[in-house]
Amino acid sequence: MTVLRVIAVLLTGFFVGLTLEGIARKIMARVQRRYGPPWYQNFIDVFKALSKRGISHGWIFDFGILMALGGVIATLAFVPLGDLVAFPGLDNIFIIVYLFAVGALGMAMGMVGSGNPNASIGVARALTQMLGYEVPYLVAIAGVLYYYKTSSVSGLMMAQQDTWTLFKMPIGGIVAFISLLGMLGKKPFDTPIAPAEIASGPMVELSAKYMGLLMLMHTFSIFVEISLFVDIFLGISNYLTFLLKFTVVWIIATLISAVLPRFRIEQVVKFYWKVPLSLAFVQVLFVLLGWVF
Amino acid sequence: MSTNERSIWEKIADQLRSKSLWMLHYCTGCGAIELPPSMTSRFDMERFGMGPMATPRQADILFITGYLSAKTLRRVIYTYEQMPEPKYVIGFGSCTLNGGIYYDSYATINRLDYYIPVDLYIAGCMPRPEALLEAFNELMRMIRKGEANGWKRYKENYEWYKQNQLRSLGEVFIHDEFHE
Amino acid sequence: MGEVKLFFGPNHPGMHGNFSVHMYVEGDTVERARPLPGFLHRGFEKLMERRLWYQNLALIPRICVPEPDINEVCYAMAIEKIAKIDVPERAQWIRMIILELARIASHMMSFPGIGGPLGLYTSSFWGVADRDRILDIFESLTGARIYHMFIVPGGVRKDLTPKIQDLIVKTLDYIEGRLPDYEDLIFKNRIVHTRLKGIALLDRETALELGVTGVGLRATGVPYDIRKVDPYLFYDKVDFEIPTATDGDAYSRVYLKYLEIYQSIKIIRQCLEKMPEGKVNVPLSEGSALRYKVPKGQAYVHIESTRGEYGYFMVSDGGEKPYRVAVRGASYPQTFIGVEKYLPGTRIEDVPIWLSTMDVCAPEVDR
Amino acid sequence: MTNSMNNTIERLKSIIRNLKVEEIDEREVKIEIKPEMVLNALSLLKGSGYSHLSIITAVDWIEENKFELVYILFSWNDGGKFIVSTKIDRKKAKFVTVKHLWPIARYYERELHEFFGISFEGNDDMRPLFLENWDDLPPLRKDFDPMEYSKKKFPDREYHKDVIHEAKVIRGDLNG
Repeated sequence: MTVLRVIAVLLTGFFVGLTLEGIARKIMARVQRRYGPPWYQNFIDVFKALSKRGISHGWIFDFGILMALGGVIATLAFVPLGDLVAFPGLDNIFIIVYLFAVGALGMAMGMVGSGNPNASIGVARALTQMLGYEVPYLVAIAGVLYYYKTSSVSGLMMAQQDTWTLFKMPIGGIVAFISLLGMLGKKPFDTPIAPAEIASGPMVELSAKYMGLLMLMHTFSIFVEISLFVDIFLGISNYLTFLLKFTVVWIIATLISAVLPRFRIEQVVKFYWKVPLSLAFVQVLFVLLGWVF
Repeated sequence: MSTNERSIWEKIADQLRSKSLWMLHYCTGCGAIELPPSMTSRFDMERFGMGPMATPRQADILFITGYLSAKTLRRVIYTYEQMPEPKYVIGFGSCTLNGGIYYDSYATINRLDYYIPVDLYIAGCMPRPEALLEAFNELMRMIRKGEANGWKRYKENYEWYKQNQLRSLGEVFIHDEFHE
Repeated sequence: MGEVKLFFGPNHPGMHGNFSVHMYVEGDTVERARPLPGFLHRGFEKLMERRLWYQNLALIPRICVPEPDINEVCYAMAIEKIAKIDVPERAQWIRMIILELARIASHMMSFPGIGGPLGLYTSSFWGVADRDRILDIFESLTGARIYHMFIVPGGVRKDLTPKIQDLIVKTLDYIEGRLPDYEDLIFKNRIVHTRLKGIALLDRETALELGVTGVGLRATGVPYDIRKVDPYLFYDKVDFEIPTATDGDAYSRVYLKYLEIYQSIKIIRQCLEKMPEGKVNVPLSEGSALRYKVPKGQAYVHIESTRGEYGYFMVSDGGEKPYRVAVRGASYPQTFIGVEKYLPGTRIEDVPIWLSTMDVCAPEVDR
Repeated sequence: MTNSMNNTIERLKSIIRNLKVEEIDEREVKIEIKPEMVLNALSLLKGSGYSHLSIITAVDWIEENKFELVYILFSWNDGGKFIVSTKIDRKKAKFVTVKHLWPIARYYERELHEFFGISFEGNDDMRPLFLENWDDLPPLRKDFDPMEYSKKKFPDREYHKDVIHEAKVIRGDLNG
């Protein structure tokens, strides 16, 4: 049964993730007043990339990419999708955050292993940006954890019987959403992969099937990040309402990113540590004082 | 020709490849001015699944926009050799075809397929975005039919291509592009 | 972390055109930078010496890609100056209309194009699509989208029909209506301010010393525009202003381009109003135009392009072909001395902004 | 000629004897001077407001066996243009640099060295700028034939049939 559930979670991540990425491209296209690619474009892209002969840059490179993909897939298996929980009782937020770091580290390792200076700069930026968004995010989440007195993600979801956490702690919700934009690498926080500056940064040396694997990893990590946000802040949901909420969050993030340019890397960190971090502390203070709606 | 025989897997892969062509974002000549209109809102290349890519590693098409000076040709060859297979080349404009208006220039080449294999040429100076999209459709058809085999030709006739490249560019021992 | 060599171009998405900057980067800051031109060198000046006066008409627009008409005007004006040809008045007005339309087309690509380096792709997508409307005017007027070959020595090839005048008026209305959208998208965006303000600074003394012209110079507070200082065509008969800014940074340069579009629209409207009826070209020679000979002489003609002073120095020895034509690319000073001296100290993130707001334009530098 | 241009020419005449002045246009004057006086004239012009260096270029007068160096100066105050020209020997193509007056002159001179083979004393930076691995005469000299070079180095497409002839027949230039 667990195996089936894990497969269900992974398939959801794969199909919904890629479809929504295609839909995001379509939405971007409509904002830019054009027709846009078909919604299934990303499936074709991934399979095409996997069908090509790639160029490896040594075993660190190969291993890094496998580690990134494996880490993210492992993370995804622990994330509850509404009432679909692969490992009931094990969906602890700390496990998820910890496993998620494995994927990020694998990515960093592989990309630096390619030896391209642009990739090194991109990875340095990605890690710096992580430092930026993780701190306010974790502070905001800490407030939530303290309030509900549980660290299980489905426990956090089930605790929102009366109102959503987003309405109980609006400031924390906003902070988490801003951090979410950073995690997704959406503008204005797509500094690590800025094509015009460092030629798409970490991905610069990725060819063919490595690119395909990275696209899959990207899709899965987007799925993990948004799922966590939906689970923790957007109330109880079953599988279908979960996907609905997921779509709404994703579309809002896409629309925001369509009209914003990107920050410089030091501006990213400055921004995160100034506005969202202080707001997150305000939220924690409110929680400690018991001012929760 | 034996190169044209494809396994069933290759046939499926070619279908996918034709629907998702990533183009290297490298503007080698003045044809680059018609690329933005065809990429952006009016002609919208992305609806065919095409898009510009930042690095040669991820690109499927090398798009030679217009004349190539000898100095650019060297970079184009480097770039072409970095691209993963299968890869396709489109020559855009008369100047890649036969030198065009620069037939007697001392700095530009006259014939692109002498140095790297070209799958498709677009004639004209400057070809319109419609011509460009038509060429992409044609390339997609060729890929589906398994006719776009330039990259195989390059591997088979590597000696010939290399010899031509050396003839026009000369042996290079430049370590630094600034001759420092 | 030691110095890292970073190639910025020729194959780089942040690079406009085929140009290369070789940077030594320490941390995130550029320590040394060297321009590497020549990827677009075609030897125009030599090719022109090999072609007849009229054959060259097909060659010259290809020197500058975003705004080819300036070449045609320069070439025609230089021949007219040497041969002392009086051009019909209507032709001069039509030339002005063409020049200003080309200016709008170029600005429509370059000021929303700042979205490219910034990551605000929506603006660059809109800009190129709106620019296409101007190309449509050119297409219905001359039959070509990019290289028009419309302005010939002695006038222009064809008259502006009332239908095309209507089309111009309609397109101008459309573009004027669209411009506030760009203002909302770009200039009211606080992230754009943080990215552009104070970046790529150029002060007035440096700009004048280097010979920077055009928007780069006007952004430092001096209203120097060749259309006003050394009027050509009928620019002294129309009423327009020279927008200036005082900061000399990337933001003011982008904003000035935006303001200049309004001025160009204003000029075109006045031209359409003031244009007299009459002939649009004078025949230069008896018989075949290909056998036309320009008398012996020399002249330097310069006009204000979108990037600054664009000039032709022409020498004729009385033969069938030009003896020597030298082209002054408008962005020559920025591209060389600017990149070498003023790019160091910039962060990598700002290098594409520096290059695109300084209007580093490879084709006219390489020729 | 504008007033300030007249004044400037008067001042030039005071330091340079037998100055050849040719008025091309209302705001454009060409002056021809001896090579040794060029630096003086240029600094005087720069001091009198003609401080914008538009271009430095050269003309190859192969029949006279001379290179004509051309400096075009422009004034932002009155829109006057001075074309300062001087002729140097083609065989010993050497001149002095003006890079201390205008920094950008360094690159114009480098370009002239590459395209004409003129070297400039005081400007040591004479590496090739536009061309790579150049192995012939400087290309903008009149005795260099680009067609020949192109034929030698960049082979043409070989057509199976004479398409240009056919095109001429179609167009009606020739009777097929």
